[in-house]
Amino acid sequence: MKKIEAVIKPHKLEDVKEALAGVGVQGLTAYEVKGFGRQKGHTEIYRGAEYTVDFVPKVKIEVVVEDDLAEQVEHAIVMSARTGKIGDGKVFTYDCGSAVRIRTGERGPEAL
Amino acid sequence: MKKIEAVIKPHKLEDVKEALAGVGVQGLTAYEVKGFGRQKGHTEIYRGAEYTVDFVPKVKIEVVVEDDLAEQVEHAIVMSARTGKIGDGKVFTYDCGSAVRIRTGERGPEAL
Amino acid sequence: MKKIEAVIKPHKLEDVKEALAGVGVQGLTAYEVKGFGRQKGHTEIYRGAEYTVDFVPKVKIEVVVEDDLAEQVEHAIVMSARTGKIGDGKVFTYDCGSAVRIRTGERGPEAL
Amino acid sequence: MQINTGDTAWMLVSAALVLFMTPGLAMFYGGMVRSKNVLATIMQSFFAMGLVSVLWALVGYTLAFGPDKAGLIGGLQYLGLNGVLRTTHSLAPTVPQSVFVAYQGMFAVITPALITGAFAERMKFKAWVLLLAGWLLIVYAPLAHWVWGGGWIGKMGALDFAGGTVVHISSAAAALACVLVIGRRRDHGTHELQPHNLTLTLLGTGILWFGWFGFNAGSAYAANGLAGSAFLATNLSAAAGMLSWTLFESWHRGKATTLGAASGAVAGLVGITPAAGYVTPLAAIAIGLIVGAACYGGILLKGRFGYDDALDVVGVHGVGGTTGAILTGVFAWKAVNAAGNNGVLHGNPALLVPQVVGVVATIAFSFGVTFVLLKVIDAVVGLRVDDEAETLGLDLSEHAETGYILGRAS
Amino acid sequence: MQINTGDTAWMLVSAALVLFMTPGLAMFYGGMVRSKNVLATIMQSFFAMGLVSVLWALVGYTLAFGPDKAGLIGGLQYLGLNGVLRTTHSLAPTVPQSVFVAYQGMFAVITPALITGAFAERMKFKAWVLLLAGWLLIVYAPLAHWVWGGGWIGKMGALDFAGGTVVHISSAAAALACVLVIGRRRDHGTHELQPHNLTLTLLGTGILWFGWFGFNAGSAYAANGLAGSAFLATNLSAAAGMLSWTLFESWHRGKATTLGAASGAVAGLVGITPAAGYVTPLAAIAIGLIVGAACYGGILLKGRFGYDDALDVVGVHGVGGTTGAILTGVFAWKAVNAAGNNGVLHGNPALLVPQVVGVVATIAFSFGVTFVLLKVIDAVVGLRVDDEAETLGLDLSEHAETGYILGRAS
Amino acid sequence: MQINTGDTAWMLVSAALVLFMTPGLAMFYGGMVRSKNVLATIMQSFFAMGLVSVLWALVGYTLAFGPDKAGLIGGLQYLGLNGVLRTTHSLAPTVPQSVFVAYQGMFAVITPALITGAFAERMKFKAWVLLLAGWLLIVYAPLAHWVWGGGWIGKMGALDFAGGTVVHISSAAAALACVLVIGRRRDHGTHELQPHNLTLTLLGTGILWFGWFGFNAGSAYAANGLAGSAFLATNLSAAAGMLSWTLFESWHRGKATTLGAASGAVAGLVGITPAAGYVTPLAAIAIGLIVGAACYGGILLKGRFGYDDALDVVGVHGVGGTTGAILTGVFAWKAVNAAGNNGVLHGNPALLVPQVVGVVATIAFSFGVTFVLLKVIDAVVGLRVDDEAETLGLDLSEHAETGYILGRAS
Ligand SMILES: Nc1ncnc2c1ncn2[C@@H]1O[C@H](COP(=O)(O)OP(=O)(O)O)[C@@H](O)[C@H]1O
Ligand SMILES: Nc1ncnc2c1ncn2[C@@H]1O[C@H](COP(=O)(O)OP(=O)(O)O)[C@@H](O)[C@H]1O
Ligand SMILES: Nc1ncnc2c1ncn2[C@@H]1O[C@H](COP(=O)(O)OP(=O)(O)O)[C@@H](O)[C@H]1O
Repeated sequence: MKKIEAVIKPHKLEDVKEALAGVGVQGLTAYEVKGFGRQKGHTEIYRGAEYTVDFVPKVKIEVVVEDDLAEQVEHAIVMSARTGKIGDGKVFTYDCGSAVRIRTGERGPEAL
Repeated sequence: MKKIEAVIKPHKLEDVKEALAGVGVQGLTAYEVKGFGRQKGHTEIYRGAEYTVDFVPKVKIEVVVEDDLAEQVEHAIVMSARTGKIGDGKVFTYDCGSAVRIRTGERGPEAL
Repeated sequence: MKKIEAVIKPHKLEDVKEALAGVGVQGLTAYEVKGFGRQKGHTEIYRGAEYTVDFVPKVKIEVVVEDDLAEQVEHAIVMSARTGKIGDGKVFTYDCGSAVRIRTGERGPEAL
Repeated sequence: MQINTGDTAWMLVSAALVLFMTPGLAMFYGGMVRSKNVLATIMQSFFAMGLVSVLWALVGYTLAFGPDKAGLIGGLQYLGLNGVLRTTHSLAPTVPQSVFVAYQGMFAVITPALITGAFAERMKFKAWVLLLAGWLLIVYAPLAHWVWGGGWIGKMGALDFAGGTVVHISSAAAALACVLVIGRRRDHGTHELQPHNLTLTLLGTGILWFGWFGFNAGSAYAANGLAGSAFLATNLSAAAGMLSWTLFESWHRGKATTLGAASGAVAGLVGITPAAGYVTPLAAIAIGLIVGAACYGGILLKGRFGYDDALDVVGVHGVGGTTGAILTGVFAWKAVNAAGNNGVLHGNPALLVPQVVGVVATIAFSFGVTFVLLKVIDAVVGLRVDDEAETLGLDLSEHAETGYILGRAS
Repeated sequence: MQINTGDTAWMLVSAALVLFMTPGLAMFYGGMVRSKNVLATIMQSFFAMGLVSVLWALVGYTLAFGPDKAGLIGGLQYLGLNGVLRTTHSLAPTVPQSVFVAYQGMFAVITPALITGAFAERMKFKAWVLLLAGWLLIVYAPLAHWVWGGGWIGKMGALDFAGGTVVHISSAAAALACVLVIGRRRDHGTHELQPHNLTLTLLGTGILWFGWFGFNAGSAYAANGLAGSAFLATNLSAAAGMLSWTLFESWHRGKATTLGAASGAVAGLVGITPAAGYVTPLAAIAIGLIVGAACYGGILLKGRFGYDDALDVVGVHGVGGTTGAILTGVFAWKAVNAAGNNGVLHGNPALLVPQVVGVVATIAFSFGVTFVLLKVIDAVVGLRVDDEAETLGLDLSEHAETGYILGRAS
Repeated sequence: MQINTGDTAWMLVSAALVLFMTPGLAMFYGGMVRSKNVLATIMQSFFAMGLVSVLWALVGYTLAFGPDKAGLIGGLQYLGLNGVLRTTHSLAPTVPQSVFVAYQGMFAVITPALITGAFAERMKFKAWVLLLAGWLLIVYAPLAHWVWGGGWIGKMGALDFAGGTVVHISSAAAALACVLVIGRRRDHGTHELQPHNLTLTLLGTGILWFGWFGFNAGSAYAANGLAGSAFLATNLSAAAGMLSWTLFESWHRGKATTLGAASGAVAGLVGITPAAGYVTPLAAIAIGLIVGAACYGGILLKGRFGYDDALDVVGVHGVGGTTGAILTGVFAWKAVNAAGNNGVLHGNPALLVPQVVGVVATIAFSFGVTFVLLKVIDAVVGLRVDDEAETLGLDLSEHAETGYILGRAS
């Protein structure tokens, strides 16, 4: 199995979720993160002083899938998360050794 | 070493932590995530309108252990996190190439 | 490519970010987590009762880099996150199979 | 007449209470938007406390309450509050005019602030500042004059105890114009735009309810039985509004929500505003029940039209204010307030005429002028932030601030 | 007697202040539960503002303050608030009866709301609505009559200036019944049930303290020296309660907590409630110190019994109310209030008799009736949500809402 | 003179309003620190409500308002509030002295609480408790006596309507001493120390503005035209301060921030405090505009000096209080208040002399005594928490509590 992790713009989560459902993904996990990268952060102003905030809000999603599906998933994320502006984020792929569904104890692709 | 990641029901974190301590795990990392899966989300109501919320609150835990311990850890999580109802979550296992304890610089299983 | 994950003291995030920039890292992702480990938690008091809180606030950072850079990155994190007190955290390294930049579709080290 | 210390004490307090409603409204609205817009939303109300207070002193007050000119506008006698310190105003003959000025000024502050719920999460701050100033002087001050200051609506015999037309209907009509001109939020229809912090909204509701006693019972301009009856009516209508809304909601959706309870209470408060000093306690309960139901229906209609009145200014203040104004014509009773009139239920259906005329005139006037104002402002500075700013959130894009930083990494 | 505008102004404000206490209580309680129950907890208090206000007008007021029937209940003269608009009530002869009705109604709102702290995080909303209505009419209205409305406790000579028995002891006894009948939270003993937002609790404390001036000093029914002395006593006892609680806490646990400071202040406010108009400032400080310590002891005892009085209604309102009622019998002084009595310290130990009888009767009556009410409601609709709903949190399961959505993914 | 119920009603309310300002301040300050210090920050203000209230009753009041001794201090006649219940005080001849005591006590509570903004996020709670007690008795009570209680500054002819010197300048001078003695936060200069919850700060601003009507208009000690004019001036200066600050900010940084709007309003409120009862509405607007600009300049200067006055006590209360005191000498007009004086603009530049002397004396006295107090406390218990505690946050290290637990894992 493969684990695909993507860091995306928060506002794109809905779209990505739908795109993934479109390619047959049945489950995923998401959380809010802060990203540092080429997309520079922003300036905030408090009582006349400027504060530089380097981290921008991002959402990270994780989805574990069978090997065959990996490429499609990657592609679906890239397509649905793209705005074309800097900071759109990244998709990373890793090997996943095993998966278990807690409720049933099913293992491997069955568990996904 | 192996990294075991589990997505569980938030309410089960205490139990899982204790079960892991029971099999000799000395450290773990946890955070709140939102899960999308077979367990459907819920409906919220604001001013007469229904909102469908697909994501449900979950907790993710990560624990890196020596290879031998991996199976036991997986088992302990499955057992302690199970309620038998849909949405109990998953346990995934990955390879971990190296570990360092920041405080001492110890490496490998020593660092855990 | 390698993915380096580190669990650090929240207060050290600034320092670590700067140290990583120092070794040429251009992007990273960070989020708040709760850690359980040798550093014991603390006691809170509500209406005369003591509550034991086992989890302590930590920040986790993730950075994917080319293989050559991995060791340097690991070292930079260890050095910049160290206070010498218990609970300084860990650095874990994993293999990363692929990376894509969403904006451009670039793949591999180019995408980082 | 001589200054009465008890009346003055009550009016000082009432003025303070009405001022407090604006931060209350800011919290009420602020909790309902997404977290990335919370500060901008609060700011829209807060800024009214600044800008309107000053404009009111300089010119607004005299336009509204200066000597009547042809039933249309007040004369400039009180320009810059000239001469208010050692006199009284005929509407509140036992309190210093300074207190009357302050009290009325608080109404002028909160009325435009009510509009902001309609265009939440997308309007430029600069555009709002311009609209605020223009609307105060061109819409609010004349309307206040027409109804209370000796103008034609009051003279016609329309009853509006504490601002059903002047405050609620006028702001709702303006809100409708805003919704039409500014358009929907980018994410309207595609994202679930849930309230981000209902504790804030509920706190705001508590403050509004509390402050509304100053708003309505203060409109007696004295600490007397009339104030007492308006106070009681206000509380009962708020309560009945809450019951009514949550009941309908339970039937319709199977749950009574906290936002429903809050919305119903506010609806009840809006509905009783024109009637507070003219009706019995039981009539106040009836008004609350009817208005709660009407407003619940009103917000459901919004979905039909596809409008994006983000925080339901039209559904609550428009529907509630209009229903309340009509019901005033139904339930008003001279036995409660001899200075009022009898309504339909007390044998005088004719009262409905000025009530309806007042409502229609207010809607037409406020909608029309607001529409023109918006078009002008749009041409000059633009009404809406650009898409990127809207996605980023107005807190950062318009004010360079962040609402909540709850993490520990600092 | 003639309406006095100063007294009326003060009573209007006092009524508004007491109303404001209920949202304050909602925030106070809401901050102490887990985030998944914050709205449900707030809602339990807010809904009292709706339901009780209306029931009070329809029938509660006349049961409590209508013409006395055999020392047990008020007659139906004021059913539907018939005739209150142009009269006064003998307890507040210089203010319009409408104001007295409103003021007393606010007490009727907050008293049952106090109970909700006991069964937080597990009760069905529907069950609460039924309990609320039943409790108001069967427990609260008679009790208010017995103590203030001309009933037997008042006639017996028991002193209760602003509601030690009527408000605090009665709600605490009902809370105890709830705790016993409803049982512990699923997670009690297995999870650390920490307060989720103490800023809300502290804000609530501030609002409660502020509003309590209306509660206690308003109970003078006039803007006079008695109101002044009750005001001063209230502030001092709250202050001394805070000092006392945090001091004991520092000895016992090594830290002064903010929740301790808040709890001590509330304890002091509860303790001074029956005494406020009968004691000197120094006695008020003594009462605050004693009550703060007693309540700190009270909440420690809870652990011993294994009860799950979630937010310590018994420990704070029960222990504090009882201690305060007894201490009123100790510190009361005719030199402060000629209409009161002398207590133990001023040569009249006999005052303790009615004080104790009042306390015992209140506890027995409220506990007993509440117990029966709970059993009936349990049989009809069930008191508790099911386990799944309790784990999910009442905000979602009972109200289909979420308290906080602070993330940016929307 | 006889008790006047209207005046008494207003003063009861004013006392309650000023009490409410302290929780308001706690929220205002609490929102500006990092989330790990929110409770500790709130606690510093709350504890003043406890400790100061009691100390005020025991000895503070009589030192401030007891019979004058040589222009320096009050005599001990009112020790333990002996005899205040059935008398009046000459400064408020128509209200019960109990009310005057309570009202003045609320000023004594908030003044030291203002200081806490300077040393936020690093001071030991125990050290604060000692400073609080010492400062109240050694700095505040004498100062209140000098200015209002019959002491030398008042006799000299300095005008300070509601506490420009006594409250704002004195706390700011103490704040400066704290900043110098305690030093900068560990993270000052290395981390971005952003406010963690501006909704709390804005709510606090709303409460402060609301309460300030009691503060300033209550300082008329009656419900009369003077109260009205002070009320109006207060509102206008707050409003103008907001406009002025946000305008300068927009020029300087390109954005109007919500914290800027809040800060400007508070600056305007501070600035009008000494002047409120002596100036026209237009002068109040001028004062707000000037003070808003001056304070904006003041906080910019802080950066230059490298001081860590965390929440800008010096920049807002010091600069604002001083500017306001001087401007009182410019705009005061006998036509507004015959008991006042004429200022520069009304032909009497001489008024500037006592105004300036009052300011300088207050700064010197408060700064000096505070400095010594701090050194003593540092020697006895230490002023600062250790580095680890500072990093962990004061909520946990000093109070064993956590501000927010918003996750679902409980
Ligand atoms: N090397 C990396 N490792 C982990 N996360 C990264 C890395 N580089 C970037 N990111 C994440 O991707 C986000 C977007 O990257 P950025 O460089 O800003 O823009 P782009 O994706 O358009 O190149 C960052 O905010 C960060 O969260
Ligand atoms: N393929 C997946 N990849 C990553 N996380 C998943 C995946 N499938 C499910 N999850 C996570 O597991 C949680 C539980 O899954 P769900 O399908 O709802 O129930 P069950 O675990 O009983 O099969 C989800 O909420 C989600 O967080
Ligand atoms: N085996 C592990 N797997 C994952 N995370 C761990 C593991 N052990 C420790 N951690 C994380 O590292 C943090 C620090 O570990 P701890 O044992 O407290 O101190 P130290 O790093 O000094 O050994 C923990 O709070 C936890 O977040």
